Amino acid sequence: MAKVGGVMGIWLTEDSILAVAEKVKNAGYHKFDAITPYPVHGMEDACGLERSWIPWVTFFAGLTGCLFGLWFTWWTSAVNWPINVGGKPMWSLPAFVPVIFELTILFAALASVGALFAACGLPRVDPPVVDPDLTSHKFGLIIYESDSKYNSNDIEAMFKQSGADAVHKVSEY
Amino acid sequence: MQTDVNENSSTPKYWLSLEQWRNDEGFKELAQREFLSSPLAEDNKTPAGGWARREFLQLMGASLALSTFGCVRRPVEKIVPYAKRPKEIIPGLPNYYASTFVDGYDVVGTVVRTREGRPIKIEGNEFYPGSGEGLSARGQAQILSLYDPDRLTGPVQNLVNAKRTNKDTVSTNWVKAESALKAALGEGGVYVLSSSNPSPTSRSIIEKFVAQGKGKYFEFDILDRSTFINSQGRVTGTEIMPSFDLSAADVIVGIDADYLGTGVASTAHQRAFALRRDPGGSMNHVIQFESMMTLTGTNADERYAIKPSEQLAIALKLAESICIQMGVSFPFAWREIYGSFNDTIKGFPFAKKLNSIAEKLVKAKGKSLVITGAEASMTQNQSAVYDVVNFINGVLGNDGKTVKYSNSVSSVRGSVASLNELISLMNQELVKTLIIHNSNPLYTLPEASGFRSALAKVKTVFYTGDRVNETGIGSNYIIPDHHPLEKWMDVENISGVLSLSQPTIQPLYDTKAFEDILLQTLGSTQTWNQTVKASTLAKVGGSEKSWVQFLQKGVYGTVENSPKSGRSYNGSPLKIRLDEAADFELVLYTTVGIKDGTLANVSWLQEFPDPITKICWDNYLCISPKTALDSGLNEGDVVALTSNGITLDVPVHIQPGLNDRVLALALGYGQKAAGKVANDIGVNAYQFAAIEKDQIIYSGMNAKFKKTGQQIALANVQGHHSMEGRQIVVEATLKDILEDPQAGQHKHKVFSLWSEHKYLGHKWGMAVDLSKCNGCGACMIACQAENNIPVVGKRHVLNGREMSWIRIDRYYTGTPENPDVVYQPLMCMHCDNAPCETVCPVLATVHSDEGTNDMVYNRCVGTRYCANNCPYKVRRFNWFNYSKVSNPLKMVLNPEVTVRSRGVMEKCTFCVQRVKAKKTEVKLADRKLQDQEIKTACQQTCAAEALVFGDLNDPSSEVSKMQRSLRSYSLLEELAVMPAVKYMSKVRNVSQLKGADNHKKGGHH
Amino acid sequence: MIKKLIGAVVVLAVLAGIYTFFHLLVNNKLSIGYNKGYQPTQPLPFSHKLHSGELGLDCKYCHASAEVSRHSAIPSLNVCMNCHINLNKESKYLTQLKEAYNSGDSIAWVKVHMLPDHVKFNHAPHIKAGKDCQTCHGPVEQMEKVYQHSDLSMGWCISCHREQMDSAAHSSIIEEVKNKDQGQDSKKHVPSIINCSTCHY
Amino acid sequence: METYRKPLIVGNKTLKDVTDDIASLVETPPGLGWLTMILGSSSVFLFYIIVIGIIVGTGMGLMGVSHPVGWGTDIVTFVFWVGIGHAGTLISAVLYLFRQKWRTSIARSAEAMTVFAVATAGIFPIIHTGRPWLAFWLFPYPNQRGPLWVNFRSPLVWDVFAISTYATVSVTFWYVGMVPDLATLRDRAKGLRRLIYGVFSLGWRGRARDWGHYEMVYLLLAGLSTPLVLSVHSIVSFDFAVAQLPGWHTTIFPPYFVAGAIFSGFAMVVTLMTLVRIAVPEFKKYITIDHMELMNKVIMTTGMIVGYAYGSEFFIAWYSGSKYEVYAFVNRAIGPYWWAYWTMITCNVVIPQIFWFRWARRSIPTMFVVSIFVNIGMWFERYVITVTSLHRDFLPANWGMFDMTFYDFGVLIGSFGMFFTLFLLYIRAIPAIAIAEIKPVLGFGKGDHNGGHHG
Repeated sequence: MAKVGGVMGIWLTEDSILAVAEKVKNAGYHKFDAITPYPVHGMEDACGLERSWIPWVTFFAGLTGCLFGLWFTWWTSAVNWPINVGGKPMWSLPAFVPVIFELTILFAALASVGALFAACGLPRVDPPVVDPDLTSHKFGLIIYESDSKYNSNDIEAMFKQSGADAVHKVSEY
Repeated sequence: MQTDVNENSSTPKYWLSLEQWRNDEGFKELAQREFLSSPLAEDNKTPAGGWARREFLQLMGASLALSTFGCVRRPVEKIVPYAKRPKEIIPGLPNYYASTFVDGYDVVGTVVRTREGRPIKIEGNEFYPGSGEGLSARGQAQILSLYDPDRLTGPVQNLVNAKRTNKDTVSTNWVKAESALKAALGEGGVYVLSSSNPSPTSRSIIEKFVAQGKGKYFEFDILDRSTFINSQGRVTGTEIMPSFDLSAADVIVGIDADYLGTGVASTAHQRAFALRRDPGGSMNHVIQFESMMTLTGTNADERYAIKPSEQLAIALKLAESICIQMGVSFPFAWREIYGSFNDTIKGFPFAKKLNSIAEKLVKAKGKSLVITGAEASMTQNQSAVYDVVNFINGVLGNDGKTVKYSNSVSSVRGSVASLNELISLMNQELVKTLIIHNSNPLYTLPEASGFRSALAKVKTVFYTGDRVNETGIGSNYIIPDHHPLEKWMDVENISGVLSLSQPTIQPLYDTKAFEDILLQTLGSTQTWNQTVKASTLAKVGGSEKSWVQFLQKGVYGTVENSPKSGRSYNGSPLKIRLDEAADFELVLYTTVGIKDGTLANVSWLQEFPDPITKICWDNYLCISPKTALDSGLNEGDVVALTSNGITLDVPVHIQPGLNDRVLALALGYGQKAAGKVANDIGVNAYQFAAIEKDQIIYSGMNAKFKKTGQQIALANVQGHHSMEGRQIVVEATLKDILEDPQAGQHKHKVFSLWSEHKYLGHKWGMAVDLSKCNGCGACMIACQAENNIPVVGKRHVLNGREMSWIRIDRYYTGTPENPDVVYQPLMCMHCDNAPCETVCPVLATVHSDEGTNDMVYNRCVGTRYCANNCPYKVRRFNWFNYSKVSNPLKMVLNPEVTVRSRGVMEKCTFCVQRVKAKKTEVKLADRKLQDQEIKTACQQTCAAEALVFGDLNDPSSEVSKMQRSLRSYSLLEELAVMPAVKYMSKVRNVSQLKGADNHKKGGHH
Repeated sequence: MIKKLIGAVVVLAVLAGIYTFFHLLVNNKLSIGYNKGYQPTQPLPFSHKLHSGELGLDCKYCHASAEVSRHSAIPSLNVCMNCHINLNKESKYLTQLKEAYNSGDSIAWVKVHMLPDHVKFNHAPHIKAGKDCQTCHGPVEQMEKVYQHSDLSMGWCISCHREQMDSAAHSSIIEEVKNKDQGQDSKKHVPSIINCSTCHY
Repeated sequence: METYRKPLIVGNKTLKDVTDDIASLVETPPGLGWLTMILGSSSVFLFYIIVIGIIVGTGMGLMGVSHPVGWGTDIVTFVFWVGIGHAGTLISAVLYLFRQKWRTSIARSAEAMTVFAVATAGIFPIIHTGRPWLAFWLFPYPNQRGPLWVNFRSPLVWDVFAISTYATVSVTFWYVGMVPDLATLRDRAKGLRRLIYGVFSLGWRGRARDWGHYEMVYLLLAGLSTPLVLSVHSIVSFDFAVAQLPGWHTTIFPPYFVAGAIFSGFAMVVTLMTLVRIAVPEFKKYITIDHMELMNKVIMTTGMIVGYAYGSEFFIAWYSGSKYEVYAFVNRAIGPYWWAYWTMITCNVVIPQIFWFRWARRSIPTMFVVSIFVNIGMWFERYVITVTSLHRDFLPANWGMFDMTFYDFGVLIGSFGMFFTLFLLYIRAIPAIAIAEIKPVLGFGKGDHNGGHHG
């Protein structure tokens, strides 16, 4: 992806970052993001983010796993080489349920994590560091230059007056 | 068709390379350490020369060595074809040779199966009168003695000392040994001592030899039967060992007889006996008075635990009341003695029964039989007991009907008298040279007999044994005879019936037929082989054709069947010795497996659990539960046993059904120089025996014991001895069975949740008739021989790790004082709904479309889940690399059966290799498979014909018929595993079952 | 966008690759870790091309026991001598052969077709079923020096046995058997050739 | 649980304090205590490896297992560790779904314990086979044998799928939860450490959208793990329940095993947490006595569930009227292995009852001792089920006994060496408490809005 820079403000409390996010959203900005050391409750609303789409991946992956398990157990023990085991029917479905179940879970779980990586652009080799404490106890908010209303000075001013601890010009984040 | 397998010598390095290949699969030395307890632990030292010359190894060896290691590693393999292939040998196909197994007095016609010139299995010869296809455990095990690693590989000279106790031998050559013998012959005073020699030709040669050497030929058996023959002489005038026809007897009373287990012609007896244990036909009634629990006793309908000193009283009492009932006069000469027993007889717990037993005998006169003669009967008054018993048979008119003197057992020839004569001759130093053949007197004869000291006076002693055993140590030259399977021999066991044993392999080692040596020394031009042929040819009809027929059939002549009129019986005075009652009487007995100890170095027999006690790898002092309680002894406690002034430390085994005053100890153990397997196992009970002028005393000696405080763990293969009221062996009385064939069974309604699989074509199954099975255990060894089942050694047996694919469970019912015994052969049941298959993760055990439960060793990863889930626990696991067998033992392996490696499960396969072989044969011949054409190893060897294998899809097959019988039931039916093996209930010819209460408890499940 | 496309293509390609690999492997088109093509040097350069191909000797003349036994068996030297006793072509190999024969200590040939010991293969029924030696051993009559033609893997055996089970002949037997109660009166018996115990016991 | 408002984390920690406290354990050089512990445990681990080497090289015969007792220490200990491996996922997943905030302080370590316990357990099914080098045959992979697949009817194959799935998923779950913390460490670290943590934190940035997806996936994983964790021990119990052996063939096994697993798992967590609290005093602020008390409550409850299962087993055995079943259970209580049975009852049912008393629930020494007893008891539970059922089954003739050999004890003790070695290494390498998870609940119970309304 092309590198997109912007202006980032740093705040020290959860409440202020929430407030700022609200403010920025209401100010009509769209291309902005908050950076927090931990999931801040209510941040999605504040930034106006829609619900994650990953559950769909999970669902269909799970479905695939289930169907694969069903087909595989059936094909191996009833089609490819049917063998009389303990006088049981070739396709002893009840006995295959555990395997099918486990495959369902496995597919679903791995797919979800895969989706997460895709969604968050992970793994990333050289993540830009604006302030190392952003993963500890500071909160940041960045407005990207790709935003239609982007104007670094206005933004800096806005951040300042909303009590930013610091404001950085960022070449990329 | 003599096996002229020709001599190709191969490159020994080929073998070494193979060994190396086998050795490099990891941690071998650890494995070695693990095996120290196991007879298989020896490293693969190859005996000098010998086996390496056998061409079949060149052919089969590679595949044997490859074992069950998958397609992973591929060493370069060599194939060495024959230079000149003997026409009768086709690589991959077995050849069969008729032979004869001589085991004391149990002589059985056999057929030896060979592969590429290598004997791998012995089976009964169906043409042999009496025993037929049946073969005892010992007969099956004989094959392994051929490959015994401890056999001498050539003649040796012993640097004897004055006492003749020197162990150092130097190997010599035949020239030296024979020249020594020649010199001795010239010198005169040449005597020969051997056990009963059943070969007329051999006897004549020996006689000729000793005549030349101005000596004498003595025959003597340590398990002596001469006193019985003498008694026959006293009572009837003819000194013979009659043969008994059990199939003709409706009532059999045994007084310390073991005609099924270890007695004369026991294999034949088992067959005849089983014929009369079929509730369908007329079932015999069997009564047994015995002081040690024997195989016979456990199969009796009524069994009374007595002590040896009571035999005579019982015999006389029976004789007396029979005489009264038959209106015959009771011999006057006996009255006084009889009177002296009055109180004893009144004292019997079964005193009242004796009259009714006599009644039963009289009712069945002419079709009854009173029998005795086991070691337990050899008290100081044995001849008196024998006289009375013979007299009773006479009075009952059994003579010529159930007691046959027309076809007497002519192979019983040895006598105590001759032994004593020899000893006295030696003491007078008249014996310059003694040749000891086919016996081990220095081990068997107690010191008190004075044989050793007498032997010290003999100048040169030759010994024909195949190892440096006790006698070997005591002799100057050991000139090893061929193994019976390497040697020509004509055998006349039953007079008028001639059988032959022919070489099945070129002699493995530098041995020589004893008779050949004699002939050579005598300067005869004929070889032993020619002599045998010449002398036998005449008897079998003279022509070359008849000779070939004889070789093919293995038997010539028939058993006299027309009943002879009885001989005249007279009650000659009894010579008896009465001393005051001892508080314990010692009984020395022989076991089915070890018997006199001749095959003691065969590991199969050492690990063969005794049918009654189920203990292997030891002999032990049997004491009654009450005695144990009184003297505070537990199983395995070691006591110091004293009798005849000798004291030995033995562990005790608590034996239900033993008289409280009896101590019993097995003979044949405690050998010091028999070989790696047998050495120092148990104690030598022969030391307690007493050799008298004309009798050996094994029974009734005054004995006492003292607790030593030590403990010896006895390797018992059975965990528990009561059926806990479960329906395992269904028992019923004859009366009940005749009313309701299902008597004693509790049927369960079993159904399946899914549709069963269809079995087109064959569906193999088996039926086991528990009424016929007498528990002798021949099937176990047959299976071991057929299926390459390893021996694991005492330590592992103690851990429950014995490998037997078929085992015989023995349960006691009723009270410990006087229990009934039931036997149940248990092999894989090949269940249609096999629990083992369902749980195997890798499909290593699955069902074939012929209904068998296949076990694929090479697929098995060894989770042991199948064994856990098998309700019958018939699966065995290779805890270590048991299959790593040392040479030459390796040569006994059956190439048709995979040798299992470490870590895989194994079990009974219904001898699938035999099934496959027959099916191929049928296919190649474009014909249809007949019922009973395929026999499993266990079925084939079973003299009682209790096991029957066959096709369940064939309604006319024997097995289908048996399984349809209402008497048959499936074991643990309620589990709905649908076994392909079914049992037929055990029927006793009694009015009331001892274990009856158990079975009531065994009600509904 | 392009990246995504390439990514997708790569993924698909990989998946397809895996599938084909497994397909070939499972259907025995592909053999890994078997001795296929093994061509050891023999103590004497016996030429099947000459004897079988050019001179047209029948395989079973030397490998006689193949028809009756499990082993096709390397011929014993006296079989060679049947001809070579008279055929005295000058050759050091022939002299070696004769020495071996006269001394009686035979020749240690190197085994080419090796089955592990837990596989109980039996030549006789296969010959009886009308299989040519070439079906498994390949064009031996053209081999100067014999090599292993088939991979002799379990899958290889099974695939052929499966064909038999699916063959018309087999189903006709089944029919006959079904009609004639459990096949007891039927001349033929149902071949059970796809069991574990067919080869492993 | 949150009927009373008590702070989950005491000592008014600021966000920075939290980071520093937790990170310090990873960033400061190890103390003497840790060194001695790792030395001890790793030498036991080494011994373990040697013992396994000898067994695999020589044969299963070295161990006590025999005929009829085909399964012994290996399987017993396997089930034991798998059981322990359940508490972690349970705490992190199930309690997460139930919005139990108090889980945050212990979740990370509990999950770590799960992962290591499962790893330890995973060894046993392999080494208990006769030919471990062929154990891979249990996986249905395409092959040239026909192809020959596996028997999907066999509980052992179910095990293979269950255990491997469980291991994979719980590792993933654990790791995903770890990523933000690794990022934190990355940003605090310099040089090589920075590189390493950089790699493992996958370049996490913590943008709002990231957190959105992140929390969603975490929820999904929790949702998936919950049925998974229940299925796994049910399937392990099938190893026994599916067999027809009296004493194994029981429908009660799945719930009974799961309860047992939670029971033993929580006990092990208590053991470890008490140790961690001792080792790192600062953690007392995060893993408070309240946390411990809550866990003790769970232990007592599950302990009673297990006790109930023991009781109902006997009832059903009697009620079934099957003499084999009846015998199997009577034999457990008064047969040759009575001592094992009564050890189990004492440790699992009797001793935990002490937690009825508040002081006991809140006394560190008491709970430590009790948790140890519970672990012993749960090992014996599996011993009783496996050995006493096998040693006397249908046919009395092949009844037998099972005696542990040196090698049995070797693998048993050795497995603990492995487990503790891994756990100690984890303590020093990864934040033992989930930093990013604990921060939101910092103010919890202080009347502040965070989490307040999740009650």
